[in-house]
Amino acid sequence: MTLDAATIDPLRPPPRPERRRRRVRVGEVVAVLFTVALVIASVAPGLLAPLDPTAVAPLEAFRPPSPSHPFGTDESGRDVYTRLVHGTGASLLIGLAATAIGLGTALVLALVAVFGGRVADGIVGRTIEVLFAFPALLSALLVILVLGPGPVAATVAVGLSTAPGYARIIRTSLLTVRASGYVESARLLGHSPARVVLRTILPNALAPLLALATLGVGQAVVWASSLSFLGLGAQPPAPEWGAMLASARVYLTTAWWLTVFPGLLIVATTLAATAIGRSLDARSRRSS
Amino acid sequence: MALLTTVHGTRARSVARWAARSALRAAVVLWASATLVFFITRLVPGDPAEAALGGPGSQASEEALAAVRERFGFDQPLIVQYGMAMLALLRLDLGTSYSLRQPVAQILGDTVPGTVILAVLALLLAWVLALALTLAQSRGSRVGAAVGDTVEIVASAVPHFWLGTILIAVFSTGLSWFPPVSTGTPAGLVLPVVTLAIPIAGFLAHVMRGSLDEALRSPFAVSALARGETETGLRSRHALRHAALPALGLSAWAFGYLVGGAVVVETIFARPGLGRSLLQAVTVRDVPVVTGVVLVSALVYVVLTIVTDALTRLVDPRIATEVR
Amino acid sequence: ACAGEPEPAATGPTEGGTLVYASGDAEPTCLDPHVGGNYPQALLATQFLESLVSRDADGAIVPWLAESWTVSEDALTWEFTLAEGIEFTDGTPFDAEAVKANIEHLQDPATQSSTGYLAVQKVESVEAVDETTARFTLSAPDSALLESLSQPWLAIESPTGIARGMEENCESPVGTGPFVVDSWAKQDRVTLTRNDGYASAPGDAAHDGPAFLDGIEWRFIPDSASRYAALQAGEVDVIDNVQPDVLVQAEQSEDLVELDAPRPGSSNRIELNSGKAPFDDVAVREAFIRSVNVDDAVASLFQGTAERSYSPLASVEPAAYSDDSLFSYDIDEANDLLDEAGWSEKDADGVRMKDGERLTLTFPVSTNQSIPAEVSLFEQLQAGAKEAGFDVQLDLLDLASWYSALGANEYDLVSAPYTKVGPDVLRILYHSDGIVPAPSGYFANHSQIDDPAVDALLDEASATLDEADRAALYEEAQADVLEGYYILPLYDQQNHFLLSTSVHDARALGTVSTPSFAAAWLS
Amino acid sequence: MSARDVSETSTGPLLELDGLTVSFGSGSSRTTVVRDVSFSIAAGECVAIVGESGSGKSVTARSILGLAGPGAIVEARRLAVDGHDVSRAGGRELRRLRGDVVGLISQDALVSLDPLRRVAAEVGDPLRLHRDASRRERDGAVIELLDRVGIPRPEVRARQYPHQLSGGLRQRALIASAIAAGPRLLIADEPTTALDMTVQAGILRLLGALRDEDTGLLLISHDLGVVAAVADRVVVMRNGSIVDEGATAAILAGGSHAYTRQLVRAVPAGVPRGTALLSREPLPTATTIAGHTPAREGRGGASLDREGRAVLSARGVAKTFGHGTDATHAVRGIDLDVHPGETIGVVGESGGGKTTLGRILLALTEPDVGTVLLDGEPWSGIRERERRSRRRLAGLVSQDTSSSVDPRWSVGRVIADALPPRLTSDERRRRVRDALADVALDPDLRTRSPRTLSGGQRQRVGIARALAAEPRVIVLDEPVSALDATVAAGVLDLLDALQRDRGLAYVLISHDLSVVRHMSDRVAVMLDGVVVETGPTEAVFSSPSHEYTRRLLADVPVLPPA
Ligand SMILES: Nc1ncnc2c1ncn2[C@@H]1O[C@H](COP(=O)(O)OP(=O)(O)OP(=O)(O)O)[C@@H](O)[C@H]1O
Ligand SMILES: Nc1ncnc2c1ncn2[C@@H]1O[C@H](COP(=O)(O)OP(=O)(O)OP(=O)(O)O)[C@@H](O)[C@H]1O
Ligand SMILES: [Mg+2]
Ligand SMILES: [Mg+2]
Repeated sequence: MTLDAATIDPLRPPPRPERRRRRVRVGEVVAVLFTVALVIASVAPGLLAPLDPTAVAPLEAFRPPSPSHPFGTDESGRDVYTRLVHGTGASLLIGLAATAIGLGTALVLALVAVFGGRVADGIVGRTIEVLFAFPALLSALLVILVLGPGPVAATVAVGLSTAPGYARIIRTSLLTVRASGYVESARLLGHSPARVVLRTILPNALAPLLALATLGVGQAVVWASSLSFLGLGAQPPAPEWGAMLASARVYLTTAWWLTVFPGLLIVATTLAATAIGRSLDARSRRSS
Repeated sequence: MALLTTVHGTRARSVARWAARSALRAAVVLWASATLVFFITRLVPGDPAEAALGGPGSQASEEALAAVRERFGFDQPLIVQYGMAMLALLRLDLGTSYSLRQPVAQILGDTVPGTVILAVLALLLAWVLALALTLAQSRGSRVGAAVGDTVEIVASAVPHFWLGTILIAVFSTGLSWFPPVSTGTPAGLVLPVVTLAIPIAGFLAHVMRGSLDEALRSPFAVSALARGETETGLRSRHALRHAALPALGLSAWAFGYLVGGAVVVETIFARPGLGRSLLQAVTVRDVPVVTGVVLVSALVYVVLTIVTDALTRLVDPRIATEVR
Repeated sequence: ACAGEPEPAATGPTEGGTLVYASGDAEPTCLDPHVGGNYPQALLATQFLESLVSRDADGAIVPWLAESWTVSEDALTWEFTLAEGIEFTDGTPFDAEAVKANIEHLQDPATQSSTGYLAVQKVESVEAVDETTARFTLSAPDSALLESLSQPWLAIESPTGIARGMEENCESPVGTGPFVVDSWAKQDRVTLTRNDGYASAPGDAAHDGPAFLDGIEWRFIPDSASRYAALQAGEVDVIDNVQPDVLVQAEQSEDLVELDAPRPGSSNRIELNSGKAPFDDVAVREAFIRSVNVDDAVASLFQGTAERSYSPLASVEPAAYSDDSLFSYDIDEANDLLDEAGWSEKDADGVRMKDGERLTLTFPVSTNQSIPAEVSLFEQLQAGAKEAGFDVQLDLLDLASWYSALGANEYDLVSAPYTKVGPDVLRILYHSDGIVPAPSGYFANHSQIDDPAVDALLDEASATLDEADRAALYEEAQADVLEGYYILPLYDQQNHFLLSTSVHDARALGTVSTPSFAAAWLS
Repeated sequence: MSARDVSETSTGPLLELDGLTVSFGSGSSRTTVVRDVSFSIAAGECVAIVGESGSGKSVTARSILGLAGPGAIVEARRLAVDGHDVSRAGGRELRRLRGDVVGLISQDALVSLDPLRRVAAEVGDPLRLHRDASRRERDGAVIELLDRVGIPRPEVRARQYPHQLSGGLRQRALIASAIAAGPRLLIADEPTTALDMTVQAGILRLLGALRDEDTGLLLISHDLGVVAAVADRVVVMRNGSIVDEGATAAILAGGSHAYTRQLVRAVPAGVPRGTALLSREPLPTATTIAGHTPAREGRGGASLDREGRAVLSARGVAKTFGHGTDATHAVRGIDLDVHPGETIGVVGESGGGKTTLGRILLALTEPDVGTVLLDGEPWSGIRERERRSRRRLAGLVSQDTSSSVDPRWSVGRVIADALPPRLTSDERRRRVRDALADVALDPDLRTRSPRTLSGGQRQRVGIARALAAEPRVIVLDEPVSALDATVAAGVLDLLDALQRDRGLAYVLISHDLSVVRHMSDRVAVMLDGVVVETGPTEAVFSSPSHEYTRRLLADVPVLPPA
């Protein structure tokens, strides 16, 4: 009796290959679209909002949302929508730069810890703890003490204060990857340590971080806005979400739209970043 | 592993070793923080002697400046100043505030309790809220998860200053339930604590829900259900502890975040506290106060790390009996 | 509710109760106004310290702790006759020795006085002729002496209290006022209790004798929204530093009364640094002033709560001189002026250029001194000036950085109001002596006006005791300052208080417009 | 035990299953994983389900408890336990059935106990939930239960946490928990995987005893030997459906379906060395490769070239982990020579040091004492830098197929990474294709990500990578224990063929004695870090000299001769 070849071929792929089309989630699509809009707003804000974000019209001040001013006008009669769009770049830059500073510092710390031997690991471990002991806003104030207030100080401060968290995660991730079977396989092939680190360890260890970083961007914007509230953040009249939110707070009872729209935008950005971060995370998880 | 035979001896020994290691770690972190702050504050632009006399707004004379330099040792080499600063710290001498003309220790003594009470209550409330949020979500429901996600992210993305204002508008001005500013009574604590707690609750819930989901999906959950365990029992007896572990690990960090948030909350609710002292000190470059506040917050962090570590060891037997 | 002085209540005053005052000003670091000397200290000191003289609502000097005074022919000797039978709240008698001790305290560098120190610079010595006669000997005539002495920063404290040393005296200065400092919980409140032996109300007071209130809780609530919420919730009875939008809103409220008490001294104005390019050119200064539409900005941001000023001095100063013709908004004129001044090219951003230099103006703003509406106003002016080709760089700075920026002459525009009783503030602000910074870098002549004519007018005014002559001289000096386009006046130094309607008979003193609760009562 | 709430009046079968269909997902992504499955189990009967991985065995079993999984859609004409209709039961009733009437031993035994709770709590839970037993009563019962499942020192174990127990102990604790409330039906899903033979034998005895006490038993196993030992009837599943069913003996004899025969045939037990498992054709004799003398003639490794130089040789290697009282002597003093073209099988108890020995041979672990030579040159005790150029001579194929390849790389890149350096890209591409062809994989797979491959395909990629480096010797650490029998057979055939083709030397580590017997020329039996017995495979298996080897062989469940 001959066997049905298809039935017994041990090389047949699994019954449900994981590569089946993933169901597209509405949330993810919205998040991606929103992000695209953010990118456009950062690169070419004029496309979405042709008006001048700093042009004042004192007699038009405090207009509630209307067709001509969808998000209303602020205390100087400036169009809130236009300012939000034009503020995207600066706000995201703060978020991205802070996250980059945090991640960069963290990466250096973690690499030294993991590949620098026991002593280095101990030192870095303590360094991370010390950085942890300087909570975000405190270290922000400390940086401001040295650099003086302003967006640069705020960005550096927020960035540095996120570093220890990232460093811990990267370190664990590096350790896991270093101990993994595929790194051992690479070593067994006689590859040089540098090649193994660059081609195998880093890409795998950093993948889950991407997801985290997207979350960090939104958080950084929020923190920077707290500094603006304390009078230590961005400089006028450049529109920046955090600064807009902070300065609008004064008019909360008389002009709700001034706070609501920047607030919504920050939250929406964080949500979109989280959604994208999640799905990247899920992808990198699925792959490991 | 050799665990099977030496469990009892290992446990006691590992507790002792843990305690010793924690103490050493705490000392190192404190010393390093002090050193870091010392050198950072030396980077502050401007003449420290002038700052000591109240900054450029004061009209300090040359003689006064010279006297101050002499007194604080600003004319000594940096390393000598560092040595002096560390010796002073060992004597628990934090120096005198430039702007308030008071010993820093006294200022901290006045303000730390308020902030610690605020932060501790906020942390507790955050835990309660996070646990409630976590437990409320129904298992495996995608809509539920999405709603949970949104609530948590929105909660963790609202700036304190904004939340505080909204809470005041609703619960003080609108409903007159709580006073809008601190009154020294428990009622006056409610809004500040809630303001501080909500963002961190969102964050903790986010972390907890992730690990709760993982716990509920894990094989031991299936075997618990297969024994006839109820959904509630599964959560309370099994999954919750797993969910709490990572959040517990984050609590020391969260406390730091709360102390930072206190800067804003104390300003809004007019509460005396560490945060406001710090903000004030930074605006006038009052280095001794800044140093003091940072050291206190480092100390609090260190203590809390040890506490959460100990709690983690209580909850997670895998760590307590770990052999290295 | 209506603005201005609260209406007198129909029923008579009732005794008792504690008034809660919420201050949005910075918390003083020392309650003794001799030390340093800023407005927050004055606010508090008004409640427990008293000066030799006061000023009434019309700007006339009235007796207070001094019942009368005479001045010698050469204007170098002043003799004050002091009120009798007054004691400081620590039991120390108020007498000429006390006055002498106070002036010496102000002049002692160790006190670190700045406001008071400047005000008594011309006082050479004080002599206690007898118990009730204090004789001041001056080095030069000082027509502003009485005005200076009326200020809370020169209030008379108990010499015994001063002798306790700075640390203790900062915590609880001792005076003769209607209230006594009981305790000071830092960052929270100062508790004041009634001085039951009070009997030294100023000449213009309606009520003499101890206060009706049992005491005052003086709270520090830095956040303006919370402060207003606290007032609405009835947690506090009085708030200061009220924001314009809140004022407008409060007008609708039946439960709130406004007390508008603009501060004396300078008006709120933007000073143009004439000490360096580009504002060393009067045409550029005029162009800047012409290019900004202050009226619209004030209207939109202050919503009718502030009136436009065209004077270097506050409207409460009788000597204030205005000239609105100089400040009309005229962008074409501004452009022409700049073209003529050689700033004719424009770069890609529309900023004017001259010899490769951009027409950039640095404008450091202290977030501690300017309320949000004012910062917004600066932003609007910034936008207006941009039309004319000015690139105004607003720098929001904390106080220390702001002082450093000024000290380093790194500014073209600055706004720094100065509160002082009387027109003599002009000398501090516009005399060329004020350009040279103190060792610490502090100086008051931010416009860096270095005009011998102005100097001469100010010096002469300072030596002229005749009110009319003095006023004429000051008027001329003001005209010079205005016509030189050194400053852009905005409005009076805003000083709005909101009071719950249960507070009666609170008033602002005619000196530095600090509120006094000596006659206030709660219903 | 105590009286049951569930009446014992029902006389029908304990489990009735008719037309069970289970699917997951909804809409277009809906997949049916169990299709129209029907069988029944009577009290005291043991039914086994066999079939390849993913065929729906576990889902079927869990459906009986209403625990098919989140999002599962379960349909059945009848699904009843002890007369209670599960498909219609409400939450409360279902919970009463779970643990009380039906006990479940889940497949992932190592992680099926809550790591944060004490063993006693986990084992005693059914008593708390169904018997209202007090704490004291439970503690007593737990110790009895632990004793019953053969856990030594039950008082100590009860107080410990799961991570303090070895895999075998954990497996037994899980069984104790499943039988705590005395269920009438016990479902055992792969209860003996990851256990060594001795422990496995104990568990099979226990299951047999339960069955004899009238408990119905549903056994799921991929190991036909285990099935033969306890099952009365066997159900063969494939792709979610039952393809064959019958008495154990009949099924093991080949059943009535081609797939059943395929399954039975894949078992290496009794298949002599040099015979392909799947086709049962003799493999060609080894050819001469690159100057290597063929190591053997004929089959069974009768004549080994012992004179030729060993490609790997270990002399007195020992390795201790930890120190003081915590020290583990993983390997203590082992001599071993591996000659070109031969396979050395390494068997022994779990934790006996097999993997450690393999790692020492690969110079991944440095021995504390002793030396290893590769091709006569020093291999241990030198710096990694000096080893690097010769690393490619010794390769590894490990059990964990998915974690040993970079998840971010394509199959092609994984293999190319192992090729000798400095090849032109054309040459490189050609060699990748060849390598895939050598292991009988479609060259089109090179663009795929390894994680989208089946287990068997992945293991072949692992082998292709090991070969691409052109090694002389490969250490195979449990190369097929993660694969189901048919797939494993394919991999074993391939390894055998490649050895013959290229004169490779293998060190084969496995706990599956039939695999070792089928593949090896010589075996080494390890116990506690020492080789207690070594010799030609057939000699050791037919006349073991060491007590431990004899015990090991006695515990192997044997299939009745086909
Ligand atoms: N919760 C679930 N959601 C979606 N698919 C599932 C779920 N549980 C199982 N499956 C799928 O159902 C199929 C059958 O799985 P099952 O676990 O029953 O296989 P099995 O025969 O037990 O295999 P193994 O021998 O590997 O244990 C598999 O394709 C699996 O991917
Ligand atoms: N890195 C290590 N650190 C500490 N102990 C180790 C380490 N590696 C192995 N051991 C210990 O050495 C002993 C031998 O382990 P090894 O993995 O070689 O056993 P094995 O024979 O392969 O077992 P199994 O059949 O379960 O795979 C075990 O007790 C193990 O716990
Ligand atoms: Mg299964
Ligand atoms: Mg092993």
